[in-house]
Amino acid sequence: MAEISAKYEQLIHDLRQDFRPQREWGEGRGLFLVIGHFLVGVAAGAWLFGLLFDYSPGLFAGFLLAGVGGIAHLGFLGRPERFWKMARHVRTAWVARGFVGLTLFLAGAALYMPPLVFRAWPWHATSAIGWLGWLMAAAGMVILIVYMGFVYSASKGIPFWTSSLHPLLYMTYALRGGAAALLVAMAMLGVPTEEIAQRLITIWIAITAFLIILFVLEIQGALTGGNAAARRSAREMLSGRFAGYFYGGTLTLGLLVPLALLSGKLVPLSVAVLAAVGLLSALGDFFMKYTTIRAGIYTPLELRPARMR
Amino acid sequence: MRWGMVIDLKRCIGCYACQLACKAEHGTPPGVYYARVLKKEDGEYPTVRQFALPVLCNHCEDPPCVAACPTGASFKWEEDGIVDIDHDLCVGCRSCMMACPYTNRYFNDQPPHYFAQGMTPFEQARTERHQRNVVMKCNFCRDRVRAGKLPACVANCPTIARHFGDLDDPSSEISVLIKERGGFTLHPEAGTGPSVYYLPP
Amino acid sequence: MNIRWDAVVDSTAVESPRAPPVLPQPIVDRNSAGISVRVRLFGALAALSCQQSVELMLPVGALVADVIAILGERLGEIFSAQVVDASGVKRRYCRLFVAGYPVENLQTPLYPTSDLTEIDIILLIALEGG
Amino acid sequence: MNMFSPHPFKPAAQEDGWLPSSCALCYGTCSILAHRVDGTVIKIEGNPDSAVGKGRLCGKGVSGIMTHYDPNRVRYPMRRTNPKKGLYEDPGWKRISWTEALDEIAEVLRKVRADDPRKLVVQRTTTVTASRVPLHAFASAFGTPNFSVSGGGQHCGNGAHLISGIMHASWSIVPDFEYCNYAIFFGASKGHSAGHASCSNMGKAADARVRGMKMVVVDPLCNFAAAKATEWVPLRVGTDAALALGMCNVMVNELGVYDGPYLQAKTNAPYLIGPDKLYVRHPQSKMPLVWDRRSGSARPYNDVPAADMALEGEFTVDRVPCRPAFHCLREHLRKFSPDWTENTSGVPAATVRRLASEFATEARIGSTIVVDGVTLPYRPVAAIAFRGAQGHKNSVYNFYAVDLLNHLVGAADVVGGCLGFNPTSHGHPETGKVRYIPTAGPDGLMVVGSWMGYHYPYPPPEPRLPKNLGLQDLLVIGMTSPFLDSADREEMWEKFDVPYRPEVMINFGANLVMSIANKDAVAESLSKYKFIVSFDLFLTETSNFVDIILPDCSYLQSLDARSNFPFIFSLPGGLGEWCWPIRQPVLPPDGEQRQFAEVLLELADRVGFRADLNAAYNAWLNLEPPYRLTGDTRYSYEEISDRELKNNFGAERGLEWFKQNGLIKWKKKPEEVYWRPFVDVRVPIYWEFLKPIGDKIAAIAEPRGFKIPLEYYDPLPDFLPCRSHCCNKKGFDFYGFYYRDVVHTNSFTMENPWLDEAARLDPFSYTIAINRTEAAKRGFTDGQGVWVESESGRKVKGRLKLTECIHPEGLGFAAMCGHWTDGQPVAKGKGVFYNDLLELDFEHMSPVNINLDLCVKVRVTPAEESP
Repeated sequence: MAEISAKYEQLIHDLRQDFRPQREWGEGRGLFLVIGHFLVGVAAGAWLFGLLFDYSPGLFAGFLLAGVGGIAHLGFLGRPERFWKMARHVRTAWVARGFVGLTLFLAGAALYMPPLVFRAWPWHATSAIGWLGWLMAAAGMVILIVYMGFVYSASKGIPFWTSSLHPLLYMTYALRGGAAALLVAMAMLGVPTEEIAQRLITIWIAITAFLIILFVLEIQGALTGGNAAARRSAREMLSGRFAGYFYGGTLTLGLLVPLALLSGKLVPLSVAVLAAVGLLSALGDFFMKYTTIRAGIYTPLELRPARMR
Repeated sequence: MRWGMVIDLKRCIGCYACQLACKAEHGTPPGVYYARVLKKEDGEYPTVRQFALPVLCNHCEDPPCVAACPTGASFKWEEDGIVDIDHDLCVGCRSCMMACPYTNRYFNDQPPHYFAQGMTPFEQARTERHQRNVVMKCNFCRDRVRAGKLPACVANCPTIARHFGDLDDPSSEISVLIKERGGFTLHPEAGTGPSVYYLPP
Repeated sequence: MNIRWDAVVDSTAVESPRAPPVLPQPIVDRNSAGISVRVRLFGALAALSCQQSVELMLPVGALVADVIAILGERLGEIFSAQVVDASGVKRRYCRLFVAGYPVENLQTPLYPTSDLTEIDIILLIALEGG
Repeated sequence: MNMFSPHPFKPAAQEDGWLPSSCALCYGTCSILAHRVDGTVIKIEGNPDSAVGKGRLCGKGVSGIMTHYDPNRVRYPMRRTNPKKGLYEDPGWKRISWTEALDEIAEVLRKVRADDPRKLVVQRTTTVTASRVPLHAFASAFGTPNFSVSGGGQHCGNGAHLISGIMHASWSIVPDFEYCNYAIFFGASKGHSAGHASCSNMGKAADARVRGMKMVVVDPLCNFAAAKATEWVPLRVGTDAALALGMCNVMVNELGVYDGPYLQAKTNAPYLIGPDKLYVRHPQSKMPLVWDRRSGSARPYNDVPAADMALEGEFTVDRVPCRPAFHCLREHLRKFSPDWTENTSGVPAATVRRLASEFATEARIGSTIVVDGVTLPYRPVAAIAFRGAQGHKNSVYNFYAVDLLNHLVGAADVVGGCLGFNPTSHGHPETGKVRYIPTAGPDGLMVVGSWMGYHYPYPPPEPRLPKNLGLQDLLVIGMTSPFLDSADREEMWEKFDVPYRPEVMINFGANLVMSIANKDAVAESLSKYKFIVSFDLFLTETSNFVDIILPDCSYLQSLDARSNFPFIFSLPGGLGEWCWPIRQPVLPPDGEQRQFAEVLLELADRVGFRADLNAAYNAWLNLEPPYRLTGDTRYSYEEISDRELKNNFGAERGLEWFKQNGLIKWKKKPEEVYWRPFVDVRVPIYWEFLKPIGDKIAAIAEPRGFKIPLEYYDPLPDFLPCRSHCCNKKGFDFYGFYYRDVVHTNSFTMENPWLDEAARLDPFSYTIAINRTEAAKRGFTDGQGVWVESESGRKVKGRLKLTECIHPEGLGFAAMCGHWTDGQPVAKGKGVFYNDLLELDFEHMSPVNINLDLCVKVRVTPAEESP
């Protein structure tokens, strides 16, 4: 009750402002949405790399994370009991597509994975059912990697999110998250081969580099794009309410520390380092998404003075 | 047939009668405003102008909220162009709130009463019926309109600043007003084709 | 045309089809020796006289003013001061009714009637704001 | 639409009806339709049949449901258990029965009436117009002259209503929105916010705007009217007279523009004034003399055709040198040069000249127009003032000066000009009721045809050694008085040997602690009462001083047979319809609520003065046979209402008829709306009567050591500074002032959660408006918490709103907020209690109409933590 009335007070205050921040996604129960989005993204990435490296623990990680992510989503919905209705509008709604993607993915994974573990499973991974599962999961994975950014770029009310780079940004998160997930998995379950680990790290570095470029372009665009609300959002992120998360979480934990660790100068490369890099990178991504979402500010409602004269 | 509204900013004095008539008509819970009034100022002392900007759902030709809604809870009545919400379908994902360039959608997660003591008889009759944890917004008082009445905010406006009619009919009062008085919409760049027009102050 | 203000002063224009009745002519009782009235004092004035109503006998042709004068003698300056001003004009916040009809001008004549003529006098609150 | 349900209190199952009634969220009293479904009111809409609101309501009107259904309403009679009274003393309310309550009250009243009825003070809020007649009747019948409308009049009325009465025979003035082309508003929001006939005027003003009426708004704050104006003229708080007089000077002395024929025929402009500033009178008839240009001699004004009256010239009558009043005015105006005006008001000299010439030109002096087939004078300009302009020590001259603009060009109650609210009514075509027309009083000057009380603005009564606690029988120009509660009241009463003191108060709905000035002065006076009984909807800050609280019915549970009468008060002015709506109960009382009017009748029975009360009702309602109340018959309030309606509209149109039809209306005639040419009365452009009054007051007061500043009683208007203008204390560099908010009425509506919510969404309602640049200079930020401190050290706390829309020296506060009572949890702690900065003594009121000065020089300092 107290929290609810606090939210009401906040709303009244926000409605008086020219630049009204969105608070539904990311605040209070809205945090579940960020977590859900984050986990599902990582899950898809993990599945992808799991397949690429033919590394089944990666698949398991993906399955697990996606499951948890799905539940997190439910925790966010106002009417979770109606979740299945989200499949009704795939024709236009990215959220619906994401829901279908997640469903495909989980269902597919559920068909494909068990035989990999249990010898005595009714069907074999290479059986028709197995293949069907593989296909469904793969399709779901692709959708999950792709859809997320579009959910944001379709949010016309929040200029900060509507840049054309946004979808690409989220795909990159997914891949980076996937790579990170695999690093952790390998650290825990043992590295198949030195060479695989090396390749994974290189990939991680490559993705990270690409991500940095994308992000700089994104922020640059927001700051110079001429949309006051987007500019405001970027400032909130770089020097405003969320600067702490950004510099501390995203930049330091998510980028500098991992790079430092990988440089080998601080500590010799080890399994522990892999794990740390993976976890930190994921953590960084989480804060990145969290701040981006929280920094969302609605387009102000104003009359163009020109139109008034 | 496409219902539309024209708000004459020359007539409007920002008295909040629309916002409150709307609340009375629908018994919307705390924190939900189908209609609102913003106060703005333009210029610097002493050559400054204060003006009021009443806002509500724009019932767009091409509504981003409808496109973004995963369940189809947000939809547009083809016969009259009113953008509406089927609250039985809404899962409360709030994508529509992010999609609306006019920030005129509200998530109803407040208790259905204003007084700490609980619901008044009025609120039992009018507010309790609204579903909780779904998104709410203006639907041009569709029930009133179908019953041949004007939307509550239009019928009540003391300055007669709000006009309601058929945008598809070039001879309708609102079409004529828009043409003759240079009616404009908010955020045309969003390309959503609002059905709510404003006349310059 | 440059209209003359005094030219358009036209009091007949304000006569509405049915003006409200003023003091209606009562059935005059010709062979009556005098006019008997019962004056009832209310509110602040009631406190001045021991009994709320005073009965008077006046000569034919008496005016409302005569009634006030007699009461003035009986009840003293404090009565007159509240009912009429220095120039003998009825104070506005003093309301006076003869046979139920308001009388503003104290020079209004009284008529001999078959029975008592009721005169009500009350002081009203003078002030209001808002 | 089913307009009527036979048993309002026993709703049938599935009952669904619209009942015509009247709003009471402010004194505008618009006509409403209450939508009642199965015994619950689910919507309130305007009544389209009515001329009052025309089917549209303001935000307050549509929100009334929440005031009615507020769970914090008082439901039972309560008695205090804690004998100690104080601002923060908990009365320890204990529920009692009506019998207990009425027994005790009757006992107290019986005693005080036997002792000295004047010791009873009757007080009402101005918010509910329905309270006027029942409480006046009760007080008159009881025999006390001591009546108060709490803050009413003190803040809005003594200047505005007095001068509107003297010059326009009405309570207030508005532009003739239908025809006016150029209106200049001085500290008024008529047609753009709250106030008399506010809702109707909103529509009329909007039409005028679209039609192209130019509107100049002179106001330190640019909101409401100013926001819609074609030009906003910011000025130094409280200097309205300076600008108005500057404009008059330019018009008369620089442009030489004025309406001679109007001044000759409709004002005292031609009256000859002697060296003593008084009329030169005829030796025998004592009639004021004018100079007859035809015969070249001085003759009584009523013997000379207006056209022959001299407006200017030096004459000698019986060796007495004299000049027409207009000549005196013209000379007097010379000192208000545009440069002087600029220095005083801060309005640039060029602007003063431009405004004056625009006003003079737009007036189209001499033109006529045909309305509904009647040829009428046409003066499409109006100068309007209200609270903002007159709420100062210079109250009378501020308003008088503004209205002079109208009279100089003849734009008074003619087509397009400045109109009083319905000063003339010819009555209903069938019954001739309710009929009133201004008449010529002493010296041919206008006496109102209808008024709110019996203290007419003109002629003013003779000053006397005061017997009334409010001292208005000494300071006779004042209508309502602050002396019941002022800090110096005891001193005054002693000075004038007022032989008694207030002991008992009957209060209806007023929250006196917040509604006049600083709470401490009021608390001091309230704590002196031996016994206070109060009819209330809610417990208020004032309740802490009350002995017995009586639970009143809300407007949705009440009856009122005369919602919008007198017509001069809140029936829209200008063309349109006469409209007499009623208020009827659409919901039953809750708990033990009872309508105050019924309770007052029962009290009269218990105390034993029902006959007096019946007589008082007869007088207040002007009941005539056969509808007069007789003897001490115990009529119910319904019966009395029924008689009033039948008395006015015929036997067939009693209460039942009105309950079904809601109202009766008939068309206004141009001769009624634009009555000035048809009624042979004059108004004073030279207030000759003021001087003798001042002298007489001084003659009574000064021997008793009470100094009367006679410069305020001069016949011609002047700019006399407020106390705030004379404060040079370092750091005190803002003029605090308050204004009416569009969603709030007095201190009443903050408890309504919808209105409270709207006010919280508004950037100004609960904040303190300060000029952005001035704030920046002092390092203040938007939303910052600050202390605002008056010269005398009174402090209020609030949040700043930085805006370009306010004069650099101004500090704007909305409404009377800042409640602290637990009886109103929604209102509690919202907004700023501006009145707490106001001093309450003779020093801070107009010495003429005893209107409070509402502006204060203040210092603004940051508050540790934002409130």
